[in-house]
Amino acid sequence: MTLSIVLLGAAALIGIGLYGALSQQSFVMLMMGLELMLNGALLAIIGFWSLALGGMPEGQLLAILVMAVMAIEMAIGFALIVAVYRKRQADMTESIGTLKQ
Amino acid sequence: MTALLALAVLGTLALGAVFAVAMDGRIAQLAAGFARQRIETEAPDRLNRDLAAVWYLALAAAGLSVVPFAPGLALIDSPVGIVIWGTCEALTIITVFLHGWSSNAPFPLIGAYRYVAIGLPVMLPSMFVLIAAALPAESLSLPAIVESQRGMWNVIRQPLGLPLFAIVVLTLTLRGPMDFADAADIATGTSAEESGAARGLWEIARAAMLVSASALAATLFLGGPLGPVLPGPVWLWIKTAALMAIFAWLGRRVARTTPSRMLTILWIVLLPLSFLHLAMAGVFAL
Amino acid sequence: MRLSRLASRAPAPVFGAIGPGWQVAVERLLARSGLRRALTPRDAGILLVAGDMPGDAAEALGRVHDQLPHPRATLRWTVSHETADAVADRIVASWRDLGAIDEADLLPDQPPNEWKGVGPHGQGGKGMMGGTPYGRPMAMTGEDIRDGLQLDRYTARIGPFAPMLPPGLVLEVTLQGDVIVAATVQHPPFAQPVDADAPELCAARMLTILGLDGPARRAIHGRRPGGIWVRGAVPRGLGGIEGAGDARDRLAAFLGGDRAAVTAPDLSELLPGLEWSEAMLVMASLPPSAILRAARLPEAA
Amino acid sequence: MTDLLVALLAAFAVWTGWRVFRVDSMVRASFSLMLSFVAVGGIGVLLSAPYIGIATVFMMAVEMMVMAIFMVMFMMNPAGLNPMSMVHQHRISIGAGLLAALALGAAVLLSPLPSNPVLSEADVVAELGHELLGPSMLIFETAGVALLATMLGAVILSSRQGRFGNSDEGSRPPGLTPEGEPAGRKPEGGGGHHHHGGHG
Repeated sequence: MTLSIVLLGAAALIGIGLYGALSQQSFVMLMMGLELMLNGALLAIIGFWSLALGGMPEGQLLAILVMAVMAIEMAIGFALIVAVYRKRQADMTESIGTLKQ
Repeated sequence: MTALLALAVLGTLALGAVFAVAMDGRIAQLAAGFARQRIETEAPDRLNRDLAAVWYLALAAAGLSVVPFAPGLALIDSPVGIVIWGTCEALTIITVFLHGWSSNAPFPLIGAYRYVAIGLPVMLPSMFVLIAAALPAESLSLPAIVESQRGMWNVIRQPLGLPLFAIVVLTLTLRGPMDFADAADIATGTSAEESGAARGLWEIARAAMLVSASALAATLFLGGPLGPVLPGPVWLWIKTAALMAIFAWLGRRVARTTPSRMLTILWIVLLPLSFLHLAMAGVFAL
Repeated sequence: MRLSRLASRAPAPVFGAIGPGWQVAVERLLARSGLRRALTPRDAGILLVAGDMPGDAAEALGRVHDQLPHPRATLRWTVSHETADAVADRIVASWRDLGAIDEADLLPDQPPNEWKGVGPHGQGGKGMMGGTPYGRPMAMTGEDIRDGLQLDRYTARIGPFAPMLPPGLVLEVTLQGDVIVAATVQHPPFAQPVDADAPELCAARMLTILGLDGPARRAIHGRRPGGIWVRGAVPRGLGGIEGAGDARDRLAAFLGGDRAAVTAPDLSELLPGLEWSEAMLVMASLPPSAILRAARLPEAA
Repeated sequence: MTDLLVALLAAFAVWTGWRVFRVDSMVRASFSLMLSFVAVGGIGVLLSAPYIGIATVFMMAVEMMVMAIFMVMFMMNPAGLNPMSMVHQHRISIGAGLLAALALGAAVLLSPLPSNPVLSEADVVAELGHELLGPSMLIFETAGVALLATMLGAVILSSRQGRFGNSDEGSRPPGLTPEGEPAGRKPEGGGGHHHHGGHG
């Protein structure tokens, strides 16, 4: 029962995150969508680890890895935004139709 | 027992805050503030403006609730107590940012940005200091850290810990050399548009955070409730009050440099120093 | 009622609006015990108007007055034969009895523009950015002198009663984040007596910016200010001026009791490129007479 | 009791997640996302994963603070004084989001879920530590190296200083002969400032 609730919440978070990642024009908002999807994944991992895997230590490891992925995504994402903005003063997806220099 | 501990946390916070305000000689000033009007700014972020001080106070309470008042007795006896405190630190930075952001005025906003720029790098030494204190105990739980200091206090075997943590405390409580949020050159920064009770509440929250952070410093470095003859809570109170007095004195006496220079100092000097501290603590623990 | 009795014992929070020739008197007055210098009008209960305000400062004075929270009182100190003791007594008496005095607003409490949008989204500009939404100009991107990221510039007029600037000085500054990218003097500071350059007062101004209120007070009273890492906190090379060293040298001179003879350059050359706090430290490190001469440079040219 | 709390926190996480894309103020958007993570962290604590839960809150607090700063830096109208809606392919996105949520939800409801809860007396924090520095040390260390590479990459990408001068001025290498053509590939259209690209 608890597991179903947790997983339904995770499904909704992933759905909202997907919507955000696809619909937002601004890079920063787009990254928020990605973060939200990872949030859903994290919730699902915690749920499975705690309620279906009997507390397998690897489950917690996976959650830690998801957090590392989030940190990497943020850092590289913002660095790319700064680099693109510096080059073209653009902070929206439409403004970079091409990645040529 | 839980009710008693909750009462101890709240009582310590309240009495400690009064002590902190009294050390600054501002009790009457605070009382005067509460009688005055609170001014609204134009188009504020009202929710955050109203709640920033409350969150600050709540974070101080949450931080204090992981501190053991007697050996093995904490309100939140979590196996990851020290991580909870770290979380309170991070959320404090957000709270101060929101305090400056929400009044929708230039000086508070500058204060808010400055504080974030200083506060996030301060997090790094803070984390190393916290981890170093957890090393001899081989546990992230604060009662275990207290137990590990029965033979020798951490302040002796980790001499850099308390000075580094003092910087964290001054940052969290917006005091003296680390008060980049409410500085004089930006007309008291994040508080520049606050008047009346809201300003008073912010003062109280700062004082409460000083209690909380000093109690944590006492637990991490001075053995918390450990001590002869007197009961545990009394020792904790004595040590907390002593540290509060030291931090308040430093806040009044040490000059505040410019934010960019402090940023350089934080990254170039304090971060490597805290690495060294952690490495030394690790070698000692082995 | 106990609370109000406790409150009346608090030092009276005074925001000083300083007119021509009164800087020394007010700075010495507000360092007395029983009075407290408020760094923002929001924190003050008493507005002290010292000296005869020129006509062009009247509107700004009205705005400062209206920024004080209720209850509030205005005291004028315009005759030089009234001693500081007498004024201090008047301030404390008004502070004790503030509830009975409370003053109404001087200016109409209306926003400069109506909160009503123009464009399709309620904004004033093109698309979703820029323009003047609700009549408030939005910050727009512009050249950045420090890191080349063309981010928003914010222009504001600061003065004439800003507590961190010399009284009377109105600066129009353009900020990018914390960095001043342009500064122009809109109004030079009020002329002050030679005493305003006294080293202990100059030192106190710098100590206040350095966050050392207690030492600043002690410096004004002519005592040793104390404080840890005072000179070291001022970065080397900040606000360096030919023949007058940098801000740290000048602070050392002030603390040593020497008057610094400074010929400051035009403020619109001195300030850009500095962060706001650095700029305020540099301003505090200049004696008021030097700032006045520097502010009058563009007029003379 | 735990069920109810978990359900409330999950609902809060979803609601704040949704608010991220509905509020006009960028700062509120970032901190709604943070609240969503805080709720997930709370669920972690309730489901006996205290370290993961609290660490999530800690990490996300710092991350969202940085996010908020970037939001204010790069977004027009960060305080939400203008209504904000910057979307493209809106219908498709709504469809895709709904489809994903419904498909995952259906999968949850239709598949038999195993039930093997973590033992209440297990010392999960110590287990995690032993796992990280024991059997899975290689994975953990790889994550550490990846983070280090990220730090270097982020600094290089966002730095203004290129190898041969400022990156926004082209950063072209010097010629092989004095005053000669720059070595290497020639950028099309040259370096220098492009004009303001967009902001719809």
